[in-house]
Amino acid sequence: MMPNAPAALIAADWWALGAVIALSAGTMLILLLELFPARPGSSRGAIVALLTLAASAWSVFRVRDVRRPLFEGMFVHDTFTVFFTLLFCAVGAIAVLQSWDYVRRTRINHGEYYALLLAATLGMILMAASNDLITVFLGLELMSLALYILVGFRRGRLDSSEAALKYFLLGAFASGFLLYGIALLYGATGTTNLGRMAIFLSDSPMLGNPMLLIGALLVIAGFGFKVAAVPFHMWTPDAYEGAPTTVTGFMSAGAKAAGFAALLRVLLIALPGLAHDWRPVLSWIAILTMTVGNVTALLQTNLKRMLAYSSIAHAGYLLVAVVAGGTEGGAAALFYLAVYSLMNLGAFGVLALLGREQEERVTLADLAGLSTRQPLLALAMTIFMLSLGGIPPTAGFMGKVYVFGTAVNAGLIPLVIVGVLNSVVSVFYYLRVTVAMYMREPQGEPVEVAWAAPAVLAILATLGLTLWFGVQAHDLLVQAQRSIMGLL
Amino acid sequence: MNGFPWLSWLIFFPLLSAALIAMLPKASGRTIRWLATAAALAEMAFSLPLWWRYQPGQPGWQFAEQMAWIPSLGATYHVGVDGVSVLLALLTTVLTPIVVISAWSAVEKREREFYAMLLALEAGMLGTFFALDLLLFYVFWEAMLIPMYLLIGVWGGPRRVYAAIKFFLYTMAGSVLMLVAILWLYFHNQAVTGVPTFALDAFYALPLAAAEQTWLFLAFALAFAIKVPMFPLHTWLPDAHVEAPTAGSVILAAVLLKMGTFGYVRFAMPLFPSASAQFTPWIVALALVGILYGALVAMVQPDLKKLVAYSSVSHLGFCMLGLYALNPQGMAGGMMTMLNHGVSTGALFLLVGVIYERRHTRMIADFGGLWKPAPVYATVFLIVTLSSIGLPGTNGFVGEFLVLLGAFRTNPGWAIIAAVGVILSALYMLWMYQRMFFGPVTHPENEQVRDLTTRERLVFAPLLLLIFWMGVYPQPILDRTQPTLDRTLALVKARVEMAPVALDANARPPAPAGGRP
Amino acid sequence: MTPALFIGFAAMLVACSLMVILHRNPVTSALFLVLAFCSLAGVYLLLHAEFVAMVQIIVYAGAIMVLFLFVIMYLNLRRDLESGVHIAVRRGVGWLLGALLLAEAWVLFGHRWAQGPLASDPSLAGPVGNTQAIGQALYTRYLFPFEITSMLLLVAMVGAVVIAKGRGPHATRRGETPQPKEPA
Amino acid sequence: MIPLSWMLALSAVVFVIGVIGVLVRRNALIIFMSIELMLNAANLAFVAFARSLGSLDGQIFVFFVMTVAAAEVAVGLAIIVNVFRLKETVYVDEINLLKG
Amino acid sequence: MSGSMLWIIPGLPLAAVALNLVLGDRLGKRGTAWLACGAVGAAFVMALRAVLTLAALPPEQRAITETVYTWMRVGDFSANVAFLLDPLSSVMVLVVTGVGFLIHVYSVGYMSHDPSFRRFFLYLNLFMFAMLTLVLADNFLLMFVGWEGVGLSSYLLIGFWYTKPSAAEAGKKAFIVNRIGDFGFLLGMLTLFAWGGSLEFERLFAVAPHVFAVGSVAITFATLALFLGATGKSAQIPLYTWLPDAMEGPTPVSALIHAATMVTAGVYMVARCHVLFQLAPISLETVAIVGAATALFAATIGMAQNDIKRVLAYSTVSQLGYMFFACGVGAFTAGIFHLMTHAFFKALLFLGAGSVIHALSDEQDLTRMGGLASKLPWTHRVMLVGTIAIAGLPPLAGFFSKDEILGAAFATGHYGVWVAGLLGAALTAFYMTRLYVLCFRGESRLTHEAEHHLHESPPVMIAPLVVLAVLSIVGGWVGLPFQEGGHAFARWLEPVFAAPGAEGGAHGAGAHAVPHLSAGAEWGLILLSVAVAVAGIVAAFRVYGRAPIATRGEPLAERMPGVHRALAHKYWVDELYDAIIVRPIHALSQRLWRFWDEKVVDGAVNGIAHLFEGFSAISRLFQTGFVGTYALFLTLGVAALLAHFLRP
Repeated sequence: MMPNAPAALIAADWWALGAVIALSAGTMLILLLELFPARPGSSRGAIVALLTLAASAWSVFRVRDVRRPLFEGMFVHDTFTVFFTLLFCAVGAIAVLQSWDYVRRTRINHGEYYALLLAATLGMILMAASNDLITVFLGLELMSLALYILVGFRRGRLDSSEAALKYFLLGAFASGFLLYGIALLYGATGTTNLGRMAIFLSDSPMLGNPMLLIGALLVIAGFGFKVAAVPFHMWTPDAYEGAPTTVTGFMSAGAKAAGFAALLRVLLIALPGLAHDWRPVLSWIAILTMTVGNVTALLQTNLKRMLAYSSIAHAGYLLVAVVAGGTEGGAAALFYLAVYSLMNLGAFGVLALLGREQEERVTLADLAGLSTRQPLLALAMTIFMLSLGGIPPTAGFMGKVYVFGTAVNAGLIPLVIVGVLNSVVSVFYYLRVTVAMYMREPQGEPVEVAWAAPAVLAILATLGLTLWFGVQAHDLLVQAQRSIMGLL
Repeated sequence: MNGFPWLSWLIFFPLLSAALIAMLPKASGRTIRWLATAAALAEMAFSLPLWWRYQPGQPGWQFAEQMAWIPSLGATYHVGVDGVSVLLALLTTVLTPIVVISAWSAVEKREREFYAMLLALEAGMLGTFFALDLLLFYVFWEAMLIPMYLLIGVWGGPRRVYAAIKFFLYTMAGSVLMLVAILWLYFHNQAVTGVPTFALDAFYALPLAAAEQTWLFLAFALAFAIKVPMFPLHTWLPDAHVEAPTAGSVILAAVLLKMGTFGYVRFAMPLFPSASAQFTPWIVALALVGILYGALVAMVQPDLKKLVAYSSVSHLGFCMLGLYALNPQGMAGGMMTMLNHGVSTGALFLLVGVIYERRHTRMIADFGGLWKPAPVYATVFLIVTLSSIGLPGTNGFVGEFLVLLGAFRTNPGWAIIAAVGVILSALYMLWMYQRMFFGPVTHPENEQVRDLTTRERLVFAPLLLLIFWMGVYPQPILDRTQPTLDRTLALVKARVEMAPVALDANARPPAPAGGRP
Repeated sequence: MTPALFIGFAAMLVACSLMVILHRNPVTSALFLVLAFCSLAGVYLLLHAEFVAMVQIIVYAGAIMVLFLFVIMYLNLRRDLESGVHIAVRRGVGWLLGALLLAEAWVLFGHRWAQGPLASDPSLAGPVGNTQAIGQALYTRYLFPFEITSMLLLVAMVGAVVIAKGRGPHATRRGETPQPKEPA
Repeated sequence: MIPLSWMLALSAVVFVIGVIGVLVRRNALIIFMSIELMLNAANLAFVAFARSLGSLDGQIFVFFVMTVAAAEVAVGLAIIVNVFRLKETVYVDEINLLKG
Repeated sequence: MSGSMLWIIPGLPLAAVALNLVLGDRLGKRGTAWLACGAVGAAFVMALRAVLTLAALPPEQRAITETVYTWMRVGDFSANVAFLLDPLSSVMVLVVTGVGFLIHVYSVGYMSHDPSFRRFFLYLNLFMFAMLTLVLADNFLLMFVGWEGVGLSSYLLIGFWYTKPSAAEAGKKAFIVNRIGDFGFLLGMLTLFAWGGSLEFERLFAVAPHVFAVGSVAITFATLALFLGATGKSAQIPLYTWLPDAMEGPTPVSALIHAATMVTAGVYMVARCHVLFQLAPISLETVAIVGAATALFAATIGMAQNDIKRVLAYSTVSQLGYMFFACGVGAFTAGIFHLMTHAFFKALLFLGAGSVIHALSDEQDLTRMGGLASKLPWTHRVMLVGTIAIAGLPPLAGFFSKDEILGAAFATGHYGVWVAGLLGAALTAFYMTRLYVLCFRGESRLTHEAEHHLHESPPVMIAPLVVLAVLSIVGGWVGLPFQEGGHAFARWLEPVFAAPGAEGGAHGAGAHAVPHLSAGAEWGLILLSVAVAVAGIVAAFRVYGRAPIATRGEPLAERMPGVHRALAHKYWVDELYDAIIVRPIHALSQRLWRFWDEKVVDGAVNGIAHLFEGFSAISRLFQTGFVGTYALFLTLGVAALLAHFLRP
């Protein structure tokens, strides 16, 4: 086939590409600014990053309703993309706000930090927006590389570097599988474009083609690694624990969301035909993921690690929604992703505030008696924990209701029962945090709180939204439904 | 009937005042106490219309309010009361101020949070009673756990953390399955009627196959049975009661446990009539076991609070028995027993709290001969004790008798077994009373025990009043519950034919007085 | 004669790959990897993918492996001393697992093999792999991903610098000692 | 003419060898090399498919993969070097500060 | 008919209670005394007035019902707070208020030195309220209120001196045993309602013959259950054990509650339900047999007690037995008759004993008394009257009633019961004489300081004694035998006991159930019973009259030690109950709590928690921190996924 000339871009397309362009430009700008020495405490990187994120969000939001497949579907602008672009921009912005003071405190206040943050965001957006395995792969790699570095950003610290090493080695290993899977899919269908793949599969008699199946499985495994699904989850606790707290928050929310975005695109656009093949597989993975995540979290004393396992468990809940499939399942997944990102970022935001200078105070013991000295911070943390545990009136509850509801509707009762029982188990360790804060007296010198306006702003934002979506979830629900509609 | 949204106001006023108190800048304990008391009393005042303006005659929802909540799910903010919930709500609003006042001297640390929690808890409980939308109901039902959890965990006794977490997890473990059932109902209803809604009325009208009912019923019943608590799901109760601060124990016993029985009346029975009919023998069996078991175990408790806790197990067994007698007397009796238990056991916990404040022990063995130093206290305690063992003339009797009457008409055997519980209750209560108040003063510390203070007398006066009023002239209460219970009964009976029930256990010659309806 | 060539390259590829993972000395391993890449390039040629073959040689064998060797030298790693029970166990498990994977692949592909687009006789495929076509495609259809790769490389560059640059102003004289980890 | 199956078999074998390498070696660098082997196996598959499909996309993909690989190597080696600086080792089973 | 204002009769004592509570110590001893006695006295007057109104009516309509308000109404069930005055309840209400009043007056003197004088009268009035509610109730439920109310007040009064552990224990025992009885009462009520559809006496008795087949299971169960209640309240086998212990209470209490009024409630209830009992022959038989057995059994125990009050207590149990077997043989009139006379003389005896104890500064042991006749002349005289009266010598009250009962037993052919009754009569005469002799005859065996304080009781105590003595003498004359159509008392009660029987048909119930004997036979019986009584008295004199016990111990113990030990230990019944009921229940409860509840049930709950922690610990082991392990699991996962498709 002869390469045909690309269709010219109309104005809307430029707005649609605005995020990509802005983020790339922002990254480079920050790097360029690094050439000019700044005073140690400067936060120009943060400012530029914030502006970039705002700009990209705004430009995409302007054309939120148009649907444009660009570059032959290598970048598709639809409601789905818009939803995730906005989500990622929000996540990025919150992460920037949290980092603002944290990076100063921990002496990693280089412009590169923010540059990489933006690059990672760009990668996420690509994963969500691309309708072609090539760009999915590139976006994934872009995000991953940036994250590898961010995880190891406190290079003076062994735990940070070790985390980076593990994350990198396993990440590369996993992307090897992913790549091979893509290769097989390509071989089986003759294309890497999801849309064409679907078309091909829709009228091809041999869905049972082993290459197809293996390819699909390897791809699932590859994304499973990114979203930290059992048994591809084992990097998560170590990476989360070693990474700078703000980075942990960012990746726990963003990377997972991006992974699910890509997974949804692949499964719902390209491979709906194989549904009866990947449904059971995913159900088992979901059950394993929920159970292993929650059970392993029970005994954790380091909050970052505990939240890592909890994020694994939440991946499990999300997989339930994916298994439920269809618009409902997709919408539920989107809704839950948004909610999850908010509350998780919030929790990490609180953790990022704890401790003086370089020190990290993120164990249960460190939180002891927090409620007496910092009642409001403790209250915020409590609400995030309850939300993660799915207790009303918080967003987490609504998310669970919606996810499990769609699953019930899809007739996945056993899966749902496992899920709700898991959420009971999870409540145990979330409560342990409140126990520490409210019912224990601190041993040793009590933890200090490094108050900083931006971080507080971030916490307030996440807190407000967590509560608001818990009380009034309607708007977000509608958005999620509209977004998934754009996909199908 | 009246424009003003009483119920919403009742739900949100305590919430607001809780927020206010919590946000209060470092204020002295005095001001906080007074504020909390004022709020609670105001709340009680606001709740009075529920008594006056309620039309006893009609069974349907009253004071109903409805507005959109989550249109995309069809969930609405729909509240209202019927004869059952209105009384439980009043019980709540009446007890809260009492509890607040009683806590004045009991709570030293972090008073702001304490009173805020109490008021928030009140809001949660009222919401649970008022909600007519299952999602809304569930939200309140779960949200309620948080303040209670903190009350136990922060202001509780030595093993408070264990007790608090146990309470939370145990209750939640039961409720999540109910959530699944609710969701299933929701989608089933949507499939049948095409209307997405969580409205209770819609589900009442929803026809369900027997098999479906069985599972749904089990899910609901488990949640409520844990809350009641029914044997053998009761073990969270003693721990929670023993560790909770007095105020917590009172609310827990007086209102939270009623959530379970209320759930049966409001949801489990009318929603899944044939299933509940089918499971009647099991539930009654558990109720009977609970009655005897609770009584027997209570008898040997060395700790006052534990004793009262186990007696609760026994009393709530009576409630369940009455409800599942599935006839007017039984259900009315169950309802009365709920209220009685609320008043009497609440008072008992308050009394235990009083003596605990003075002596910092709850061990019966540490007391004895208390009548001499504290005659008033002893008298109040005696009256409450008598009401809790169901002496005629006190509230306890009315409930117990009606329960037994109803049970007997359904199946005499049940009533006979349950009546044994009546003997046992006298046994353990009076034994406890004797060991505490009679005989010589064995411990010198008890010589100087202070008698009830004026504040405490004010706390107990209304309770004693209720005890006698409900015992001597319960008709107004019965008149209010009657139509609602009849409707529930009708809903249950409507499709009971689908499954055999023990209703006709005693085939008796037609009584001239007409017998059962 | 192509099959003969193929078999030759394939055998060499497999052998070298095995040596990579078998040989004790990292340097040797690295060199074997270079060989492997070269033989792979040979296979590419057999598949009429000249451009890819060239790039394979230049980028992989040329750039990447040099980097590897450089690092190995820089860290002057002497030969691995891999022994001990758990190593052995891990070896066994590793190999078994590998075998398992192969077996599974074999079983899966064993039956109903050639299907879908692959049914078309490869020999009929038009002459692909001329560099010009690839170039055109890259700058037209694949323009977008191509641009993305630029970001990718930028990030990699920056990252490498950030992580590996000599003790920077901030990184130095700070507690190298790893934070004592809380007992889990 | 070489049947596609041979090619795929070859790529599968190389891929698995890479996997095994990752599993059995403890030297981070060698593990990394094994990963490179896996990527190359994938590339082989791509090219083979491209050949049999008579389409360019496969080879293009390979081109991108190589770019990615290069980037990965840069970052990866940097990380490894950094770890070596701190811990004086590249043996992954001497690096388990984070666990449990 | 509300003109009679029945509600005020129980209302007055209740008002007194309220006032007493409200005013508290502000009204001193004197005020308290006036309040309490005044209230009861007024109640007596009101009762008298009401009874006169009743008497004015023609016999057929002698029933005044008065509904105060609806207590509870649920579905087809409804119970009112309503009072009923008919000849039966009129007898009771007069006895209760009358005797009660006297005892109140007496107590003023008796308790004058007690610090908690006020509390005492508080309880006493509370009791009067409950008792009057019991006798005036027009339905079972209200009766049950009184029924448990008297139980409560007796609990309080027995445990009046609460610092004495024995007193508190006795109080509890009384309440619990009564509760067991109430259990029966409750079941009886439930059964009656389930079948009869109402708890109102009139309606229920009206429908009873129609809904219950004679001797049907339902009615038999109901009546037996009710009778269980009666045995509890009236201290019959098997539930009599609480009464002797109840003597821990102040003596007036024993007189009022445990002799004259409360304990007769059971008899009253049975009589009240005679319609039902007549529908259940088996139950009637049971009543008769249990009554007779108790009469004899208690009498024997009475012979060997040394505590003056315990002797009287057992005699009470025994006398109640007589009343029951009167009812059992269908002679309800006789039962009520004996109830009344017994109220007189037993109250007299108790109060007399009280006066003795009072005089001896709380000495109750007969072996440390003697020769008091001269020191306490009035007390001695009235006690003598009482003794004769209970021993059953004409023309004192006890004679007529007891004789009528025995006659009825004989006439209805219950010969076994009759013999037992006769024997019991002899024993009664014996132990009462023993008591009299040991107390008043012979030489003094008092301790010195007792001698020193010895004094006759004040007039406020003597006066009631005298009144009661007179009543014990003349009280029986309302029931002189040999009159056509029954004696005055019987005629008075006739509307109650005859009316339903007339229509009830089945059993030709009512007082007429007792066939009339020939005059000769009746004379014979009279002579026999008198002879028996005399024999008992003589025997007692022969045994105890002669030598002082101080020198040579209890004669009975010497003659037949085995028997004596058995009697002195009350046949070890308490020990038996303790062994087969109390202890097992306690052990069971302990086991339930310690093992079942804590280990099994709660163990399961915590077990689950620990199980999960175990899982957690295990799954953490996999998180080794080695990249190798992680990669391994990752690959394993992939392998597993592939394996998933290996199935053909």
